[in-house]
Amino acid sequence: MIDVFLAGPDRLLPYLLLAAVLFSLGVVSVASRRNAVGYLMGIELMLNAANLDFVAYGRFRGAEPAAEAQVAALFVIALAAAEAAVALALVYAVFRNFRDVDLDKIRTLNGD
Amino acid sequence: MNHLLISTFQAIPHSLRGLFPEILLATAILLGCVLEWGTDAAGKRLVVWFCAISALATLILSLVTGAASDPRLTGGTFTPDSITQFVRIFSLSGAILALLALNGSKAVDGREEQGETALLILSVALGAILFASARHLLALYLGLEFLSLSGYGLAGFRARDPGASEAGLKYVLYGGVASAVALFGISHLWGITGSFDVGEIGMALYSQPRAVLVPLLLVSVAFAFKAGLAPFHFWSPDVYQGCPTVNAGFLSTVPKAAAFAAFLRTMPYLLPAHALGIAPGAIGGFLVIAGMLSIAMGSATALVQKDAKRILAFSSTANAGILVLALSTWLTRDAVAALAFYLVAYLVSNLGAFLALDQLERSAGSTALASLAGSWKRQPTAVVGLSICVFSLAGIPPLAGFVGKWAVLMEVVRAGVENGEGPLPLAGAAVALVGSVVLAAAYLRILRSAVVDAPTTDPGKDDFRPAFLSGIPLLLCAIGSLALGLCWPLFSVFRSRLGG
Amino acid sequence: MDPALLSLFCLGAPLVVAIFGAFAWRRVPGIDHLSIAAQVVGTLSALVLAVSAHSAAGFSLPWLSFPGTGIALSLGVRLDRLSIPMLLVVQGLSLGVLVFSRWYLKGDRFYGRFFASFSFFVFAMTGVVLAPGLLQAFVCWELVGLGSYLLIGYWHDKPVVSRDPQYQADKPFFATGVIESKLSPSNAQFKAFVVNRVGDFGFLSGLALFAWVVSSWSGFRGGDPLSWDILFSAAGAGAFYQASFLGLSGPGLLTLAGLLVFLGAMGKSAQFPFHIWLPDAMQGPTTASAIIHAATMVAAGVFLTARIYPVLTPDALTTIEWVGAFTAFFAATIACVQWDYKAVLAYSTVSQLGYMMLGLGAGAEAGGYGAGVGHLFTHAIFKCMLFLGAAAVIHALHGVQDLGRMGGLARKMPLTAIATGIGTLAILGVPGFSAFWSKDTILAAAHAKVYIAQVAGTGEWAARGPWLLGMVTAALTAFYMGRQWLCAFAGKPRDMHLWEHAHDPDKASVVVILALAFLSLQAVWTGSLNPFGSGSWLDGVLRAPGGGILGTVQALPETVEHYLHVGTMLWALPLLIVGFAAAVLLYVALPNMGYRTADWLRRDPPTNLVWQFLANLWFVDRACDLLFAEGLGRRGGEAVARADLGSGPSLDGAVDGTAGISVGLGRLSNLLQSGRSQFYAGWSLLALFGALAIFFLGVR
Amino acid sequence: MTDDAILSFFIFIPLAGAILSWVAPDRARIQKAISTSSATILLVAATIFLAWAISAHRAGFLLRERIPLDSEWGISWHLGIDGLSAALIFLSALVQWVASVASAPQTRMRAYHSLLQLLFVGVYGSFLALDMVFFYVFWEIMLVPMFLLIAIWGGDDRKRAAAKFFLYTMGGSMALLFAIFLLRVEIPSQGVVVPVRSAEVVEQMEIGPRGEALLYDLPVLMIDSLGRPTRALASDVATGRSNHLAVPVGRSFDLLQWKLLAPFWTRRSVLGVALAPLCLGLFFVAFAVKIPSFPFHAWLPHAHVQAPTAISVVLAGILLKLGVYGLLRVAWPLFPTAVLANAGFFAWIGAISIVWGGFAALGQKDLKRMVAYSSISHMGFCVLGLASATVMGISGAAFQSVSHGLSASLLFLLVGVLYDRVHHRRVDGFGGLAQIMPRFSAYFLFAAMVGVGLPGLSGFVGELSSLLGAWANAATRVAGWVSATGVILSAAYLLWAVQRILYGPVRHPEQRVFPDLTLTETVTLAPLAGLSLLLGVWPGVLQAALGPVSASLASHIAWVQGLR
Repeated sequence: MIDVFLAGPDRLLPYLLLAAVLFSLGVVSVASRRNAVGYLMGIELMLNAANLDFVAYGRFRGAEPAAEAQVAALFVIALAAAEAAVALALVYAVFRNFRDVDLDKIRTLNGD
Repeated sequence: MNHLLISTFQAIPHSLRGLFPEILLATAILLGCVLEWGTDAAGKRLVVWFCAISALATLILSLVTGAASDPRLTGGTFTPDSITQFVRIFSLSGAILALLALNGSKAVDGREEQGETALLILSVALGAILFASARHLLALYLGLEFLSLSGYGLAGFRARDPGASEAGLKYVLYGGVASAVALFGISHLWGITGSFDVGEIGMALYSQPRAVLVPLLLVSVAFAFKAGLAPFHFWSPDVYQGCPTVNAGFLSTVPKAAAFAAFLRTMPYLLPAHALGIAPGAIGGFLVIAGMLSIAMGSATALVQKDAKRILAFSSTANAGILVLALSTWLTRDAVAALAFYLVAYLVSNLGAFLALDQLERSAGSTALASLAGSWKRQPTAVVGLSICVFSLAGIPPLAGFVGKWAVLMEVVRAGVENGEGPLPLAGAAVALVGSVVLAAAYLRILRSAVVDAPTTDPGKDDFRPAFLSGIPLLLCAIGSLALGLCWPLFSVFRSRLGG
Repeated sequence: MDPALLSLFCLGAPLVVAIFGAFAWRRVPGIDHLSIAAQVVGTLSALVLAVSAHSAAGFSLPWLSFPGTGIALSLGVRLDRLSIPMLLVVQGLSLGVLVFSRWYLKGDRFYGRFFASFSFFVFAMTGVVLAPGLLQAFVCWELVGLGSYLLIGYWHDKPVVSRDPQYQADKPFFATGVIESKLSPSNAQFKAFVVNRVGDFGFLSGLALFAWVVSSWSGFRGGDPLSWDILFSAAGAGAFYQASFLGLSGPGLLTLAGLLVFLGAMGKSAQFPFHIWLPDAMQGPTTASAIIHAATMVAAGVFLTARIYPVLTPDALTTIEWVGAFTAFFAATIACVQWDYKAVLAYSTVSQLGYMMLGLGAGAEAGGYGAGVGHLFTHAIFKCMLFLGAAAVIHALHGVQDLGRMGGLARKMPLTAIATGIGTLAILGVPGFSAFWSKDTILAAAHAKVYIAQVAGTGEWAARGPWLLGMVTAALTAFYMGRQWLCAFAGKPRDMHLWEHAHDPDKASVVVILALAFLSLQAVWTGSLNPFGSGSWLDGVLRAPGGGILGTVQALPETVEHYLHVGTMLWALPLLIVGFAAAVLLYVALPNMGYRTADWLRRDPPTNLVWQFLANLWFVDRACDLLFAEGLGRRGGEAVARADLGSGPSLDGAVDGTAGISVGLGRLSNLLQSGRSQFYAGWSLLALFGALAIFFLGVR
Repeated sequence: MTDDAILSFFIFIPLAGAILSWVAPDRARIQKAISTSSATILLVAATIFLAWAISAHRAGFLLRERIPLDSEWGISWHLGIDGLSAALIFLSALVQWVASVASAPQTRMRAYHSLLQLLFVGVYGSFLALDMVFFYVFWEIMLVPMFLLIAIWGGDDRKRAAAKFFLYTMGGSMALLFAIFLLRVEIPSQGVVVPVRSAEVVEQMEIGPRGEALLYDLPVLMIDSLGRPTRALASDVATGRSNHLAVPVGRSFDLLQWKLLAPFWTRRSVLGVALAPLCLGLFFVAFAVKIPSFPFHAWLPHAHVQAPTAISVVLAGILLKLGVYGLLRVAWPLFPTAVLANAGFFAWIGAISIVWGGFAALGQKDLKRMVAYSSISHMGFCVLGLASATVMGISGAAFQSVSHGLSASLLFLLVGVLYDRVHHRRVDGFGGLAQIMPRFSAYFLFAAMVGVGLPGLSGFVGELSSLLGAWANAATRVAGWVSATGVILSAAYLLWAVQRILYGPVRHPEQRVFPDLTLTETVTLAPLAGLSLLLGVWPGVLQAALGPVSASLASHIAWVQGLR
């Protein structure tokens, strides 16, 4: 059935692509940023990519699914906020101990 | 109004019975927060006791209410079936053990942190239950976040301890990525199938396996992260090493159990796909390979660690791998029971090992192998407990770990021979057996320093006296890992409760 | 009284003494009397048996049985015309030696232990003699080994002779070939045991081979497959045609089996190249040598060969004959250049044992069986006596064994001189003395084999070789034995100081020697005073046994027999005279004319190399030491030990290496644990996308 | 089958002893009293059982007890004792007694003695267990105490040695476990009806309430000419009216029922690989590590050299025997065809162990290590005998196990005696001890002669029987011949050591002050020596217990081979 959404004048595909790009950006920044906050931003990007998916899919599935999708999106936003709060708190704690948020410096725990 | 909310509202009165334990637990947590906020350092002890008692009460209550008849209460966001029941009992008893071990533990040298730790432990338990009991993907995600967030806290909120804070940060960063990936998968699943319900997704798996399998894989990342499966295990050694030992023990058992319970819930819905021969190699084989990878990486890496907690961390990865092998058998009746039994055995043995290490840490200063030398002279009883639990982990009869390993691996071999899965499961079993030898070598290094080596520092028994209660959970764990190994009939209980 | 039960006295009496002595030899003084008493009992019962028992008797008790197979290995007693005389010889000589030892070892630090181990030794040997089957033969065979081990190592606390000042002072001026740095009583006992074990490896294999063939034989009806009766009847009934091993079947397989057992006999009877243990064994007390090298241990090999005669194929016999002939010659050549009194006797023993094997190997038709067994008896007696005489001489000279320092002892110890002289004449084979009868029979048998070969027209030269060797050896024997007696007793004393204090042993010992000397007269054996008369009252004993693959042996016609005997005599006597004359010339005449014979021997270039070669024992001992003791034993052992657990490349190391693989993998995957969060995420996501790619490509 | 739990006492007495030692005060005398007395009780019981086995003189089980535990898996607490296990249990009890008398730990006596008794829980269990689960459980139980006993009370390099022992054995156990799984899941859920050897039924039959014949608690069926099964009555079997007997075997871990399945295993294959050779190989690896046979022996020298004397005695006296017992009880009965097909291979393994071990022993400088290698060499005869699968070979292997248990214990005790005096074990560090310690020297020479295989001592009987067996089987004949060189090698290395240590002049004058054997040492040595003399002079007494079992196994093997 998904093909239906891919056909026609107003199509789903671009939204999905956009979301995918967002997600990949998130992935790249997560895997490359040495700054803890930057890392967190990457996570946020990935979450928002998911949200975009939800909304876009909902938009193409009709009214009731759309509502469900928006509920889900709100859900996610809330959870993301909570997560960000905890994460930032921990970043702060780390900063207090290490005077730094550079992930390359915060590696007293490692395999060797 | 969308049907989700409607059905939920309709369902609530019926479902309340099934939800009583969770409600009680949640209330207890809230009350505990108030209490903790209100009292001074001395009163924090009360919070711990309050938490322990309420956990016990919840446990009893859940035993009374038992598994509800209708698994589709609350629109599937919450299914209080036998699996949920198992997770309730599992995580609550884990919580009780951890809470008992809390007073006098090195985790709370500053007394005022006791209360918060206790509350966080309770909320991790609650999160585990929610995570394991959902068959609705959003509820699942909610549970996952609940579990993770309190876990992050438990790992890292001891702000003054650099190790703990680093552990917390690593945990949250890694967990965030995992959950985000999972969510991305969920979004696509919903988009493709138009439903959050695992069952319907399972149905959709026939019609368009390829389109559904990929997001499923993304979702499974969350499980893998929680279960500490390779290659999503990198966080665990650092986190366990960094955070307080008791918390580490708790984090290494309860979330893992929750993750596998969630696996147990989802697997059957994918089962028909396997039965219809759609992509069987893809799912079953993938699981076996994942398991073998975890076993290989976990056991081999454990061999070269210098810190007891790190060894246990990698061993937990290897154990998770064995459990994944159990999943790959497509959950024959015995496989479910075996998996559950293995989890319980792992709870008592692993938590016990961590508790013992916590005791030793107090006189040894750290859990580095070097500093554990001569512990037998300082804390003989704790060392005996440690040995029992570690040998149980190594799968030496007649201890719990042995029965678990026996049950699981026999099901795996059976799958290889009977279910016509081909050579892969047999290879998996072989790898598991070899891995357990390698793992045993790693465990021996812990025992060698704790049981055999002569003390490097002061020969005499040092003046440390553990608080009266703090020894009890360790004792319980040791007894548990002995009893589970000796009482074979116990296994048939698992079989009858979780079978089918 | 039942002869079988009577024979148990011969076994039991010494055993009781041995067991008692093993615990009490330190504390109980009377152990020597006890053992002599036991020996008297043994000898008397043996005598009674010899006189009374005319038919084969015996019994056997199951010792180890294997249910379901019918195999029940058994021990017991077997009395027949071979074992009874041998029993008498063993018991009698043991008695004599014990009596002699009381004088010889008086006041020795281990006095009691000698009698205990001696009794054990006699018990073991008696067991071999009475064995009803191959199993008991092997069992007691090994016990004999233990007994000799204890006797040879009697002075176990002595150092190696290179560090023994006494030995260095007394040793002959001319080096003998022994490796002094390795010669000591304890080394000798070890060497004797291990060398014998090499032979026993063959014995054991042959035993197992026999057991397999017989028990898998269709005619096997249960019982002990190794008992003589079943074994011989099976072999006779062609059991060996039903089995095959290494492509051998029938006679070939039987030959293999026989030769395997003969390997054991070679070990005990010191046949080349197993002879190396015997000269070293001279480290034991001389009286011990008297029993080990005369009547018991070394005789056991010949006895066993005679025992299994019915299963020895012609090929096997030919091999045995050659081995014996060469051993006889080889040892005789060495004996010619020895200056140690006991060493000469040792090599003469080896040589005589070679004679016996040569005789046995000649085959039944040629009368070889009787010849070998007869010489076994006569030799036992006069060799025992010669050793006792040696003991007397050595005791008289305070331990000096160097012929070069003796001479003229006849005047100081006449009785010993007479007895030893009789023994020497006997071993020379002078008419009128026992060996003239037995040794000439051997040579005649060898000659007869040649004759038979000629008649059959096959392998004449193969048969002629041993006969020639035997003849030459006869001359050499005359030379070295004459030389020994002349150097010791005749001529002028070379060392006045020693000579002054020399004296005959005490009465009892002298009686023993003289009695044995008397028994070395030919008349005792043939029963007629005519030395050249054929036949003897022992003929009944010496007739070849029937049964086995022999069936019934038909001896050669009388005329042929007579012709062969006379022919042998006409060859042997001149050779004997030549040899003895050479001895007289070299060691009495020339020295009296002022020549130091041995110097002359050594200085003279042409003979020098020969002398070196012989004096170094043909370099056999050194070669064996180099190859086996040092090479295979020490080096080989160390090599394997290294290969197993060494610091270098070893089995253990290989195992550790495989274990190291997992450690290496651990190190490798531990590199991922760099502690950098972004790397952690990166690795995981990389793996994830890898899995995704596989899915896209893989799932259809 | 009897339900009274007499046999369980063999497991519970040492267990109780272990617990008692753990709670008792940490004083040497008390601890030794506890473990010695528990060993004494067991020794008495074991002697009674052995006497029973000897007098009974039959292949069947004297006593079995079975308590079903898990019907789904088919696990039951199933113990049984026959001639073989009786003999080995007697040996174990004797060695336990000797070990507890001989052991004198300097530290942590509580732990030491309770671990020692815990170890023997595993030993007796493995010798008695007739259920593969419990066989494996007891097999593994031995691991931990042994590891700790070596690692804590051992020599300088003890930790490495202990770890080596642990990992080697555990590796073997994993192979064992895998084979057990494979076999268990191969049994179809509806079970199979397999033919049985009527002789075995006669040997082992029990009579049910209604006079029907039961074999290992399974009903015996008579197959008539039309292939119709009917319940067989004991009388039918006894009269031998029907020789077409069969037994329905269901899913279980029961060892005896698995033995009945031997014809079934030969037919099966898993993923295209024939099941019997595969599992036989896995079993052999597991047991060869314990024996230890040639490629798997590298742990032994380390463990022996590092372990304290009493523990070396236990290790050589008992633990090595478990490997042979495992082959005899588990591997051989289950896969006769595979055994016969690979007889040559196994025989060569034995032969190589004998020669290799012998030469390695010849090259040792350390006395204890020399004895360790001699163990490898001597145990090779067990493998050789078993490989031949003949009555002689099998009973020889069993006999050799017992006799080596005695001789090795003797030698290790004697080495311990020396070590207590000088605290080193270098062969060249002694000389002329015969003048200083005559009684010690007598015992040492005696023990060496047992090892050399001197007739009249127990060592000879085992080697002779194994060799006779090897020669009786065409496949193992040449290997048997090669193995006979063992008699040369053993004489060489043992008597060489004897000569260097006991004889010659005293090399180290300071050793002149050595006391001769103490009372304790004599008490531990004398019974072992006496027993090996008795068994050498009168092997029939032990053969009465071992022979029937071996004969039954041999005919079982031949019968299954005949079915193909």
